Amino acid sequence: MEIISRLLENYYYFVSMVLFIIGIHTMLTHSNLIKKVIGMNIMDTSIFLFFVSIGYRRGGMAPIIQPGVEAEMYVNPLPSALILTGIVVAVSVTAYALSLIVELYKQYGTCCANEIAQIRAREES
Amino acid sequence: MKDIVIRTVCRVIVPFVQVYGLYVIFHGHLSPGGGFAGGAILGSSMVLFALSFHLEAGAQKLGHETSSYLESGGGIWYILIGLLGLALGSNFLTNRAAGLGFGLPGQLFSGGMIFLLSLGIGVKVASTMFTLFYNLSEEEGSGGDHQ
Amino acid sequence: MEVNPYVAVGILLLMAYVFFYLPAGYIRHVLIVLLVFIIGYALVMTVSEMPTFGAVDTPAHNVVPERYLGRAPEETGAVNVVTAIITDYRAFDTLGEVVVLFVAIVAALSNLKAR
Amino acid sequence: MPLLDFFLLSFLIVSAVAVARTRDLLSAVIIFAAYSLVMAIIWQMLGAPDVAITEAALGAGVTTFLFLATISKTQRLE
Repeated sequence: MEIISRLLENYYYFVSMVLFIIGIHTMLTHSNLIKKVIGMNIMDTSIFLFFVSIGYRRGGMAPIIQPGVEAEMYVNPLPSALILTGIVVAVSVTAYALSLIVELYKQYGTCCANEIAQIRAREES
Repeated sequence: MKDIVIRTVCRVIVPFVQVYGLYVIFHGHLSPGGGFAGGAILGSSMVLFALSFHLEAGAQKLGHETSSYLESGGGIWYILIGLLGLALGSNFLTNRAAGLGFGLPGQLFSGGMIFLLSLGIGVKVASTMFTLFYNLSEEEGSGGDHQ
Repeated sequence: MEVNPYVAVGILLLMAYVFFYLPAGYIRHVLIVLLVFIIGYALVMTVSEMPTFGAVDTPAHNVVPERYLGRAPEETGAVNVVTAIITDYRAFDTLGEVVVLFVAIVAALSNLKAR
Repeated sequence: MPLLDFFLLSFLIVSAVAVARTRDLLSAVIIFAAYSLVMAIIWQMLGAPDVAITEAALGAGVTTFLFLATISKTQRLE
Protein backbone atom coordinates (compact mmCIF):
# COMPACT_ATOMS: atom_id res chain seq x y z
CA MET A 1 0.00 0.00 0.00
CA GLU A 2 1.71 3.11 -1.20
CA ILE A 3 -0.63 5.60 0.46
CA ILE A 4 -0.08 4.12 3.93
CA SER A 5 3.67 4.21 3.55
CA ARG A 6 3.44 7.84 2.43
CA LEU A 7 1.27 8.63 5.45
CA LEU A 8 3.76 6.98 7.80
CA GLU A 9 6.54 8.95 6.16
CA ASN A 10 4.67 12.24 6.62
CA TYR A 11 3.49 11.55 10.14
CA TYR A 12 3.29 15.17 11.26
CA TYR A 13 0.95 15.97 8.36
CA PHE A 14 -1.10 12.88 9.21
CA VAL A 15 -1.48 13.90 12.87
CA SER A 16 -2.48 17.45 11.93
CA MET A 17 -5.10 15.97 9.55
CA VAL A 18 -6.50 13.76 12.33
CA LEU A 19 -6.68 16.76 14.69
CA PHE A 20 -8.52 18.77 12.02
CA ILE A 21 -11.11 16.01 11.65
CA ILE A 22 -11.56 15.73 15.42
CA GLY A 23 -12.03 19.50 15.65
CA ILE A 24 -14.60 19.72 12.86
CA HIS A 25 -16.49 16.74 14.25
CA THR A 26 -16.59 18.41 17.67
CA MET A 27 -17.86 21.62 16.09
CA LEU A 28 -20.59 19.89 14.12
CA THR A 29 -21.95 17.36 16.61
CA HIS A 30 -21.90 19.11 19.99
CA SER A 31 -24.65 21.60 20.67
CA ASN A 32 -22.90 23.36 23.56
CA LEU A 33 -21.43 26.65 22.38
CA ILE A 34 -18.31 26.58 24.57
CA LYS A 35 -17.53 23.09 23.27
CA LYS A 36 -17.88 24.44 19.75
CA VAL A 37 -15.31 27.16 20.52
CA ILE A 38 -12.89 24.56 21.94
CA GLY A 39 -13.31 22.53 18.71
CA MET A 40 -12.50 25.65 16.69
CA ASN A 41 -9.33 26.09 18.74
CA ILE A 42 -8.31 22.48 18.03
CA MET A 43 -8.79 23.13 14.29
CA ASP A 44 -6.64 26.26 14.59
CA THR A 45 -3.76 24.45 16.28
CA SER A 46 -3.92 21.61 13.74
CA ILE A 47 -3.48 24.05 10.86
CA PHE A 48 -0.63 25.78 12.71
CA LEU A 49 1.07 22.40 13.23
CA PHE A 50 0.73 21.68 9.50
CA PHE A 51 2.32 25.01 8.55
CA VAL A 52 5.24 24.78 10.96
CA SER A 53 6.00 21.19 9.99
CA ILE A 54 6.18 22.23 6.32
CA GLY A 55 9.08 24.52 7.14
CA TYR A 56 11.04 21.92 9.11
CA ARG A 57 14.34 20.62 7.79
CA ARG A 58 15.78 17.46 9.29
CA GLY A 59 18.63 18.27 11.67
CA GLY A 60 18.03 22.00 11.29
CA MET A 61 18.69 24.60 13.96
CA ALA A 62 16.36 27.33 15.21
CA PRO A 63 16.60 30.45 13.00
CA ILE A 64 18.86 32.52 15.27
CA ILE A 65 21.92 33.44 13.29
CA GLN A 66 25.23 32.31 14.77
CA PRO A 67 28.52 33.28 13.14
CA GLY A 68 30.16 30.65 11.01
CA VAL A 69 27.04 28.60 10.25
CA GLU A 70 25.76 28.41 6.69
CA ALA A 71 22.21 29.36 5.72
CA GLU A 72 21.36 25.77 4.77
CA MET A 73 21.63 24.65 8.40
CA TYR A 74 18.60 26.57 9.68
CA VAL A 75 14.92 25.70 9.41
CA ASN A 76 12.61 27.89 7.37
CA PRO A 77 11.73 31.05 9.38
CA LEU A 78 8.82 32.15 7.19
CA PRO A 79 6.07 29.76 8.46
CA SER A 80 7.00 30.64 12.06
CA ALA A 81 6.53 34.34 11.34
CA LEU A 82 3.16 33.73 9.68
CA ILE A 83 1.89 31.42 12.43
CA LEU A 84 2.89 33.93 15.12
CA THR A 85 0.32 36.26 13.54
CA GLY A 86 -2.23 33.46 13.38
CA ILE A 87 -2.03 32.60 17.09
CA VAL A 88 -2.86 36.15 18.16
CA VAL A 89 -5.76 36.34 15.70
CA ALA A 90 -7.07 33.01 17.04
CA VAL A 91 -7.02 34.37 20.61
CA SER A 92 -8.88 37.52 19.45
CA VAL A 93 -11.57 35.47 17.71
CA THR A 94 -11.92 33.26 20.80
CA ALA A 95 -12.37 36.27 23.08
CA TYR A 96 -15.05 37.77 20.85
CA ALA A 97 -16.89 34.44 20.60
CA LEU A 98 -16.82 34.05 24.39
CA SER A 99 -18.26 37.54 24.89
CA LEU A 100 -21.07 36.60 22.48
CA ILE A 101 -21.69 33.43 24.50
CA VAL A 102 -21.95 35.42 27.75
CA GLU A 103 -24.54 37.74 26.16
CA LEU A 104 -26.52 34.76 24.81
CA TYR A 105 -26.55 33.20 28.26
CA LYS A 106 -27.88 36.45 29.73
CA GLN A 107 -30.65 36.57 27.13
CA TYR A 108 -31.77 32.94 26.95
CA GLY A 109 -30.46 31.31 30.13
CA THR A 110 -28.75 28.43 28.36
CA CYS A 111 -25.62 27.66 26.36
CA CYS A 112 -27.14 24.96 24.17
CA ALA A 113 -27.59 25.95 20.52
CA ASN A 114 -30.57 23.64 19.97
CA GLU A 115 -32.46 25.03 22.97
CA ILE A 116 -31.77 28.59 21.79
CA ALA A 117 -33.15 27.68 18.36
CA GLN A 118 -36.28 26.18 19.97
CA ILE A 119 -36.83 29.25 22.15
CA ARG A 120 -36.49 31.54 19.15
CA ALA A 121 -38.89 29.41 17.09
CA ARG A 122 -41.39 29.53 19.95
CA GLU A 123 -41.03 33.31 20.21
CA GLU A 124 -41.56 33.81 16.50
CA SER A 125 -44.67 31.66 16.26
CA MET B 1 -10.33 34.28 47.83
CA LYS B 2 -8.98 34.52 51.38
CA ASP B 3 -6.17 31.98 51.21
CA ILE B 4 -3.01 33.24 52.95
CA VAL B 5 -0.72 30.81 51.10
CA ILE B 6 -1.87 31.90 47.65
CA ARG B 7 -1.67 35.58 48.56
CA THR B 8 1.88 35.32 49.95
CA VAL B 9 3.20 33.26 47.03
CA CYS B 10 1.60 35.57 44.46
CA ARG B 11 2.99 38.66 46.20
CA VAL B 12 6.49 37.19 45.83
CA ILE B 13 6.05 35.79 42.31
CA VAL B 14 4.37 38.65 40.43
CA PRO B 15 7.42 41.01 40.20
CA PHE B 16 9.61 38.22 38.84
CA VAL B 17 7.01 37.37 36.20
CA GLN B 18 6.84 41.01 35.17
CA VAL B 19 10.63 41.32 34.94
CA TYR B 20 10.69 38.18 32.81
CA GLY B 21 8.02 39.65 30.53
CA LEU B 22 10.05 42.83 30.05
CA TYR B 23 13.15 40.73 29.35
CA VAL B 24 11.30 38.77 26.68
CA ILE B 25 10.06 42.00 25.09
CA PHE B 26 13.41 43.82 25.01
CA HIS B 27 15.51 40.82 23.95
CA GLY B 28 13.18 39.90 21.09
CA HIS B 29 15.83 40.44 18.45
CA LEU B 30 18.50 38.39 20.22
CA SER B 31 16.62 35.42 21.66
CA PRO B 32 13.23 33.76 21.15
CA GLY B 33 10.35 35.95 22.14
CA GLY B 34 9.15 39.34 21.04
CA GLY B 35 6.25 41.65 21.57
CA PHE B 36 3.40 39.15 21.57
CA ALA B 37 4.90 36.60 23.96
CA GLY B 38 6.23 39.22 26.38
CA GLY B 39 2.97 41.14 26.33
CA ALA B 40 1.03 37.98 27.08
CA ILE B 41 3.35 37.25 30.03
CA LEU B 42 2.86 40.79 31.40
CA GLY B 43 -0.91 40.54 31.05
CA SER B 44 -0.91 37.12 32.69
CA SER B 45 0.99 38.52 35.68
CA MET B 46 -1.65 41.20 36.16
CA VAL B 47 -4.42 38.62 35.84
CA LEU B 48 -2.64 36.47 38.44
CA PHE B 49 -2.58 39.43 40.82
CA ALA B 50 -6.27 40.18 40.24
CA LEU B 51 -7.22 36.53 40.76
CA SER B 52 -5.21 35.93 43.92
CA PHE B 53 -6.24 39.14 45.67
CA HIS B 54 -9.52 40.69 44.68
CA LEU B 55 -10.82 41.78 41.32
CA GLU B 56 -11.12 45.29 42.77
CA ALA B 57 -7.45 45.29 43.80
CA GLY B 58 -6.39 44.54 40.25
CA ALA B 59 -8.64 47.33 38.99
CA GLN B 60 -6.98 49.70 41.45
CA LYS B 61 -3.52 48.83 40.14
CA LEU B 62 -4.57 49.25 36.50
CA GLY B 63 -7.83 51.09 36.08
CA HIS B 64 -10.12 51.19 33.10
CA GLU B 65 -9.03 54.67 32.05
CA THR B 66 -5.33 53.80 32.24
CA SER B 67 -5.88 50.55 30.40
CA SER B 68 -7.72 52.17 27.53
CA TYR B 69 -5.08 54.89 27.27
CA LEU B 70 -2.30 52.27 27.19
CA GLU B 71 -4.12 50.32 24.56
CA SER B 72 -4.70 53.22 22.21
CA GLY B 73 -1.20 54.51 22.96
CA GLY B 74 0.40 51.23 21.88
CA GLY B 75 -1.13 51.47 18.42
CA ILE B 76 -0.35 55.17 18.05
CA TRP B 77 3.26 54.57 19.20
CA TYR B 78 3.63 51.91 16.50
CA ILE B 79 2.35 54.28 13.81
CA LEU B 80 4.55 57.14 15.05
CA ILE B 81 7.69 55.03 14.79
CA GLY B 82 6.59 54.06 11.30
CA LEU B 83 6.22 57.74 10.41
CA LEU B 84 9.75 58.38 11.73
CA GLY B 85 11.06 56.24 8.88
CA LEU B 86 8.93 58.28 6.50
CA ALA B 87 10.35 61.54 7.88
CA LEU B 88 13.92 60.37 7.31
CA GLY B 89 13.32 60.01 3.61
CA SER B 90 12.46 56.36 3.17
CA ASN B 91 9.38 54.14 3.16
CA PHE B 92 6.85 53.69 5.93
CA LEU B 93 8.12 51.41 8.76
CA THR B 94 11.70 51.02 7.64
CA ASN B 95 14.41 51.39 10.23
CA ARG B 96 17.91 50.38 9.20
CA ALA B 97 17.50 51.26 5.54
CA ALA B 98 16.45 54.76 6.61
CA GLY B 99 19.63 55.25 8.59
CA LEU B 100 18.26 54.42 12.03
CA GLY B 101 20.50 51.42 12.62
CA PHE B 102 23.23 51.55 15.22
CA GLY B 103 25.38 48.96 16.91
CA LEU B 104 26.75 45.61 15.84
CA PRO B 105 24.42 42.64 15.30
CA GLY B 106 24.28 40.54 18.45
CA GLN B 107 24.34 43.38 20.97
CA LEU B 108 21.35 44.73 22.87
CA PHE B 109 21.11 48.12 21.11
CA SER B 110 21.55 46.81 17.63
CA GLY B 111 18.23 46.42 15.90
CA GLY B 112 17.41 50.01 15.07
CA MET B 113 13.80 50.57 16.10
CA ILE B 114 12.90 46.91 16.59
CA PHE B 115 12.80 46.95 20.37
CA LEU B 116 10.72 50.15 20.42
CA LEU B 117 8.19 48.54 18.08
CA SER B 118 8.21 45.45 20.34
CA LEU B 119 7.57 47.68 23.37
CA GLY B 120 4.48 49.16 21.69
CA ILE B 121 3.16 45.73 20.74
CA GLY B 122 3.86 44.34 24.22
CA VAL B 123 2.06 47.17 26.06
CA LYS B 124 -0.92 46.83 23.75
CA VAL B 125 -1.19 43.03 24.10
CA ALA B 126 -0.81 43.19 27.90
CA SER B 127 -3.53 45.80 28.38
CA THR B 128 -5.81 43.99 25.89
CA MET B 129 -5.54 40.67 27.72
CA PHE B 130 -6.14 42.25 31.14
CA THR B 131 -9.13 44.26 29.93
CA LEU B 132 -10.68 41.24 28.21
CA PHE B 133 -10.33 39.14 31.34
CA TYR B 134 -11.67 41.88 33.60
CA ASN B 135 -14.72 42.53 31.46
CA LEU B 136 -15.49 38.85 31.00
CA SER B 137 -15.29 37.97 34.70
CA GLU B 138 -16.90 41.11 36.15
CA GLU B 139 -20.20 40.52 37.91
CA GLU B 140 -23.32 42.33 36.85
CA GLY B 141 -24.41 44.83 39.53
CA SER B 142 -22.07 44.23 42.43
CA GLY B 143 -19.09 46.05 40.93
CA GLY B 144 -16.67 43.19 40.40
CA ASP B 145 -17.30 41.09 43.52
CA HIS B 146 -15.71 37.90 42.24
CA GLN B 147 -15.66 34.52 44.02
CA MET C 1 -5.76 13.68 -8.21
CA GLU C 2 -8.29 15.73 -10.13
CA VAL C 3 -11.31 16.97 -8.19
CA ASN C 4 -14.50 17.60 -10.10
CA PRO C 5 -15.60 21.21 -9.41
CA TYR C 6 -19.25 20.18 -9.24
CA VAL C 7 -18.35 17.73 -6.44
CA ALA C 8 -16.51 20.48 -4.55
CA VAL C 9 -19.45 22.91 -4.83
CA GLY C 10 -21.80 20.11 -3.78
CA ILE C 11 -19.72 19.42 -0.66
CA LEU C 12 -19.77 23.11 0.26
CA LEU C 13 -23.56 23.31 -0.21
CA LEU C 14 -24.04 20.14 1.89
CA MET C 15 -21.85 21.66 4.61
CA ALA C 16 -23.84 24.91 4.64
CA TYR C 17 -27.15 22.99 4.72
CA VAL C 18 -26.06 20.74 7.58
CA PHE C 19 -24.53 23.57 9.55
CA PHE C 20 -27.21 26.22 9.25
CA TYR C 21 -30.60 24.73 8.42
CA LEU C 22 -30.87 21.10 9.47
CA PRO C 23 -32.47 20.50 12.89
CA ALA C 24 -30.87 18.10 15.34
CA GLY C 25 -31.72 14.47 14.84
CA TYR C 26 -30.85 11.22 13.15
CA ILE C 27 -30.53 12.54 9.58
CA ARG C 28 -28.24 15.36 10.68
CA HIS C 29 -25.93 12.90 12.41
CA VAL C 30 -25.73 10.64 9.33
CA LEU C 31 -24.99 13.62 7.09
CA ILE C 32 -22.31 14.87 9.49
CA VAL C 33 -20.54 11.50 9.46
CA LEU C 34 -20.75 11.44 5.64
CA LEU C 35 -19.32 14.96 5.46
CA VAL C 36 -16.47 14.11 7.84
CA PHE C 37 -15.61 11.05 5.73
CA ILE C 38 -15.54 13.13 2.54
CA ILE C 39 -13.27 15.75 4.15
CA GLY C 40 -11.04 13.01 5.57
CA TYR C 41 -10.70 11.36 2.14
CA ALA C 42 -9.71 14.68 0.57
CA LEU C 43 -7.17 15.33 3.33
CA VAL C 44 -5.65 11.83 3.00
CA MET C 45 -5.24 12.31 -0.74
CA THR C 46 -3.63 15.71 -0.16
CA VAL C 47 -1.24 14.53 2.53
CA SER C 48 -0.15 11.48 0.54
CA GLU C 49 0.97 13.74 -2.29
CA MET C 50 2.82 16.27 -0.15
CA PRO C 51 6.65 16.35 -0.31
CA THR C 52 8.40 14.27 2.30
CA PHE C 53 8.50 15.64 5.84
CA GLY C 54 11.88 17.03 6.84
CA ALA C 55 13.52 16.69 3.42
CA VAL C 56 16.28 19.12 2.59
CA ASP C 57 15.00 19.96 -0.92
CA THR C 58 11.33 20.66 -0.26
CA PRO C 59 9.74 23.35 -2.46
CA ALA C 60 9.17 25.52 0.61
CA HIS C 61 12.89 26.27 0.77
CA ASN C 62 13.05 28.61 -2.17
CA VAL C 63 14.82 31.90 -2.67
CA VAL C 64 12.83 33.93 -0.09
CA PRO C 65 14.01 32.14 3.12
CA GLU C 66 17.52 32.04 1.67
CA ARG C 67 17.48 35.82 1.38
CA TYR C 68 16.05 36.24 4.88
CA LEU C 69 18.52 33.83 6.46
CA GLY C 70 21.52 35.15 4.60
CA ARG C 71 21.07 38.88 4.85
CA ALA C 72 18.87 39.56 7.89
CA PRO C 73 21.68 40.55 10.34
CA GLU C 74 23.20 43.12 8.04
CA GLU C 75 19.90 44.50 6.73
CA THR C 76 17.96 44.76 9.98
CA GLY C 77 20.49 44.29 12.76
CA ALA C 78 18.45 41.55 14.43
CA VAL C 79 19.99 38.14 15.01
CA ASN C 80 16.64 36.40 15.48
CA VAL C 81 15.30 36.06 11.95
CA VAL C 82 11.64 35.60 12.97
CA THR C 83 11.63 38.93 14.82
CA ALA C 84 13.40 40.52 11.85
CA ILE C 85 10.61 39.28 9.58
CA ILE C 86 7.66 40.31 11.75
CA THR C 87 8.96 43.74 12.79
CA ASP C 88 11.05 44.82 9.83
CA TYR C 89 10.38 43.03 6.57
CA ARG C 90 6.66 42.58 7.18
CA ALA C 91 6.00 45.32 9.72
CA PHE C 92 2.91 46.45 7.85
CA ASP C 93 1.43 43.00 8.47
CA THR C 94 2.04 43.49 12.20
CA LEU C 95 0.32 46.89 12.05
CA GLY C 96 -2.74 45.10 10.66
CA GLU C 97 -2.51 42.61 13.49
CA VAL C 98 -2.48 45.42 16.08
CA VAL C 99 -5.65 46.70 14.38
CA VAL C 100 -7.15 43.19 14.67
CA LEU C 101 -6.49 43.19 18.43
CA PHE C 102 -8.04 46.64 18.74
CA VAL C 103 -11.15 45.62 16.77
CA ALA C 104 -11.51 42.46 18.88
CA ILE C 105 -11.50 44.34 22.17
CA VAL C 106 -13.81 47.07 20.85
CA ALA C 107 -16.28 44.42 19.66
CA ALA C 108 -16.13 42.51 22.95
CA LEU C 109 -16.59 45.66 25.06
CA SER C 110 -19.47 46.97 22.96
CA ASN C 111 -21.05 43.54 23.27
CA LEU C 112 -20.64 43.24 27.03
CA LYS C 113 -21.35 46.83 28.03
CA ALA C 114 -24.34 47.50 25.76
CA ARG C 115 -27.42 48.36 27.71
CA MET D 1 9.46 7.76 13.65
CA PRO D 2 11.40 8.71 16.82
CA LEU D 3 9.98 7.53 20.12
CA LEU D 4 9.51 10.99 21.68
CA ASP D 5 7.63 12.21 18.60
CA PHE D 6 5.40 9.15 18.78
CA PHE D 7 4.54 9.72 22.46
CA LEU D 8 3.86 13.45 22.10
CA LEU D 9 1.76 13.11 18.94
CA SER D 10 -0.30 10.26 20.38
CA PHE D 11 -0.83 12.37 23.52
CA LEU D 12 -2.18 15.13 21.25
CA ILE D 13 -4.70 12.82 19.59
CA VAL D 14 -5.78 11.21 22.86
CA SER D 15 -6.28 14.56 24.61
CA ALA D 16 -8.21 15.96 21.63
CA VAL D 17 -10.56 12.96 21.75
CA ALA D 18 -10.86 13.39 25.53
CA VAL D 19 -11.82 17.05 25.09
CA ALA D 20 -14.51 16.02 22.63
CA ARG D 21 -15.87 13.24 24.84
CA THR D 22 -15.86 14.94 28.28
CA ARG D 23 -19.24 16.14 29.54
CA ASP D 24 -17.76 18.47 32.19
CA LEU D 25 -16.68 21.75 30.61
CA LEU D 26 -14.14 22.60 33.35
CA SER D 27 -12.34 19.28 32.77
CA ALA D 28 -12.43 19.90 29.02
CA VAL D 29 -10.78 23.31 29.41
CA ILE D 30 -8.04 21.93 31.67
CA ILE D 31 -7.34 19.05 29.24
CA PHE D 32 -7.16 21.66 26.48
CA ALA D 33 -4.50 23.58 28.46
CA ALA D 34 -2.41 20.39 28.67
CA TYR D 35 -2.91 19.94 24.92
CA SER D 36 -1.57 23.44 24.27
CA LEU D 37 1.46 22.84 26.48
CA VAL D 38 2.36 19.63 24.61
CA MET D 39 1.86 21.52 21.36
CA ALA D 40 4.42 24.09 22.58
CA ILE D 41 6.93 21.28 23.26
CA ILE D 42 6.37 19.94 19.73
CA TRP D 43 7.04 23.36 18.23
CA GLN D 44 10.27 23.64 20.19
CA MET D 45 11.26 20.27 18.70
CA LEU D 46 10.34 21.49 15.20
CA GLY D 47 12.79 24.38 15.48
CA ALA D 48 10.37 27.25 16.07
CA PRO D 49 11.09 28.56 19.60
CA ASP D 50 9.29 31.87 18.96
CA VAL D 51 6.05 30.08 18.21
CA ALA D 52 6.61 27.79 21.19
CA ILE D 53 7.00 30.60 23.71
CA THR D 54 4.02 32.48 22.25
CA GLU D 55 1.84 29.38 22.37
CA ALA D 56 2.86 28.62 25.96
CA ALA D 57 1.91 32.17 26.99
CA LEU D 58 -1.15 32.79 24.82
CA GLY D 59 -2.58 29.34 24.13
CA ALA D 60 -2.04 27.68 27.48
CA GLY D 61 -2.38 30.82 29.60
CA VAL D 62 -4.67 33.48 28.18
CA THR D 63 -7.11 31.17 26.40
CA THR D 64 -7.53 29.07 29.54
CA PHE D 65 -8.43 31.95 31.80
CA LEU D 66 -10.78 33.44 29.21
CA PHE D 67 -12.59 30.09 29.08
CA LEU D 68 -12.59 29.84 32.88
CA ALA D 69 -14.08 33.34 33.23
CA THR D 70 -16.82 32.40 30.77
CA ILE D 71 -17.60 29.12 32.54
CA SER D 72 -17.79 30.87 35.90
CA LYS D 73 -20.48 33.15 34.46
CA THR D 74 -22.43 30.43 32.63
CA GLN D 75 -23.18 26.81 33.38
CA ARG D 76 -20.49 24.25 34.09
CA LEU D 77 -22.12 21.03 32.91
CA GLU D 78 -22.86 20.56 29.28
